[in-house]
Amino acid sequence: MDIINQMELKFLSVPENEGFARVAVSAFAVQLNPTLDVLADIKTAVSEAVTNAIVHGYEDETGLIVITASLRDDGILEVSVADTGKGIADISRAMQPFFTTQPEKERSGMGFSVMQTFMDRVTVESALGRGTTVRMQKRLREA
Amino acid sequence: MDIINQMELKFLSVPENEGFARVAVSAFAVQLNPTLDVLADIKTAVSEAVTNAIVHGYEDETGLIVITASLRDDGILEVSVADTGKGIADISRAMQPFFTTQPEKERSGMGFSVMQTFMDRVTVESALGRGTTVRMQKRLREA
Amino acid sequence: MEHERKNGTVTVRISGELDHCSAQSIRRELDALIGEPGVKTLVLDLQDMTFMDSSGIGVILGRYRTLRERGGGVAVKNMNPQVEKVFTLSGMRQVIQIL
Amino acid sequence: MEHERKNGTVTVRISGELDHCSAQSIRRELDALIGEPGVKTLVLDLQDMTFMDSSGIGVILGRYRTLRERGGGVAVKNMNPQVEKVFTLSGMRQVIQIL
Ligand SMILES: Nc1ncnc2c1ncn2[C@@H]1O[C@H](COP(=O)(O)OP(=O)(O)O)[C@@H](O)[C@H]1O
Ligand SMILES: Nc1ncnc2c1ncn2[C@@H]1O[C@H](COP(=O)(O)OP(=O)(O)O)[C@@H](O)[C@H]1O
Repeated sequence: MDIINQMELKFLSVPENEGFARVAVSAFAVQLNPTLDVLADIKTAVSEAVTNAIVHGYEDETGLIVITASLRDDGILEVSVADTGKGIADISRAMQPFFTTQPEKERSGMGFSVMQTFMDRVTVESALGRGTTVRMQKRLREA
Repeated sequence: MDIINQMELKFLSVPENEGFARVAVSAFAVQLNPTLDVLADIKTAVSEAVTNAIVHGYEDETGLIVITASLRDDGILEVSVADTGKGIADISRAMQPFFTTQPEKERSGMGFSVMQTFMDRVTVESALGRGTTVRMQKRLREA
Repeated sequence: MEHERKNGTVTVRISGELDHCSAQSIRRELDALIGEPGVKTLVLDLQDMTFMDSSGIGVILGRYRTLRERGGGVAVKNMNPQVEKVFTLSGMRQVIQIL
Repeated sequence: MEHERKNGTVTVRISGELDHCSAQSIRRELDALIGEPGVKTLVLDLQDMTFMDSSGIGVILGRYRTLRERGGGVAVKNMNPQVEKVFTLSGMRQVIQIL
């Protein structure tokens, strides 16, 4: 299994970059000719991960978000979204549907559930005070 | 004059990334609400600079291309496209309309002319064996 | 946002993308509309909404809670497949009517 | 690529984006079409071409050179404003007819 294309995208954690980030990842993924539904799934999952970095990772500060994406020759897209913000204390609790630490801001607690439903695989690595990295995979076409 | 948003994009110098790169920069610029014509100009100029890095900078090798983009609070977009490829011996000659070192590959020699016409400002920095950086500016809206 | 009022029902057409970035202004506009006296039901026409993530769920559920207290509710119509997927996943079908 | 032949003229509809990445396959298809005996004129219908940079200029001028030697030429039609801007800038109006 080889990587046929790769990119890294760094940007400020401002809400205006949510749209930018999901369009960029989708424009990268499109070269393997996925269906429009698959592209919409990827956009949605990336939007959730980037929003979480902005809203939870950096809260009211501005930090850097780093996205990496690779296309593998077996037709799989790998995407990671990383922040160096406040981190998650209890990852499995955070990933439960409807769990949110910001109900007062009308967060629904469904971000991780959307990522898990829309992508084939989601793993989260996080350390308090050091940040969070979400890694996701999605099959774009049969190998 | 302050920078209100910023991004950096690194990717492999493969032709499939020409479309990706211009869409990414355009998705970044769109947050200042430029006209569709202005966005088309930016896409075209970025496409020229990225193609040059692939075709001339790295020729038949694969290297890294780095794009940076900033939005300034006076309504100006700054974009740079950099490679660490073979560099340009004579920049002012390279920028002349119709000058190309690859006529056999049907390059038109109009890449720099397109960048200069479509953007408000273009500067080129290059060193033989070390690479080339093209910096461009475009006004997205009145300050 | 285009909107139309008929008796106690306001129908609002949301266009574009509903993410965390756009949520705040959309929330404000919706709250102004349902804040008018006598409004009990909010109908969201999502025909021209091209994208929605879970931030949209928060916005819809928030308006639902407000209107529920007045004995009203929220309904949606004309969702595209992507929006419907997020909607269904969040269990919103149990409280939000689809027209 | 959709195309149509009438006497010595082939009309080809190019859709999508014409950049350095797509240039090679478009060049190959065009050369196959103008390689047929008796073809003198190539008409490019750019109605569905959404993007073109200077790599497209190279492709068009290359076909022009081939056909020029046979006493023919190239014409284009239905350019969108972005494509027309690149076209005009390159001085192509002097050799390529716009229909
Ligand atoms: N990047 C992150 N940094 C810190 N905390 C996070 C991050 N992503 C998620 N979390 C935590 O996980 C919780 C659940 O996330 P999620 O399922 O996306 O729901 P929501 O964003 O609506 O709260 C968040 O409320 C937050 O406490
Ligand atoms: N990134 C680069 N690295 C090395 N050489 C370059 C680079 N960009 C441009 N050049 C040189 O400048 C010349 C003119 O470039 P340009 O005007 O874009 O026309 P074209 O790409 O059609 O040749 C090229 O033929 C090449 O010799």
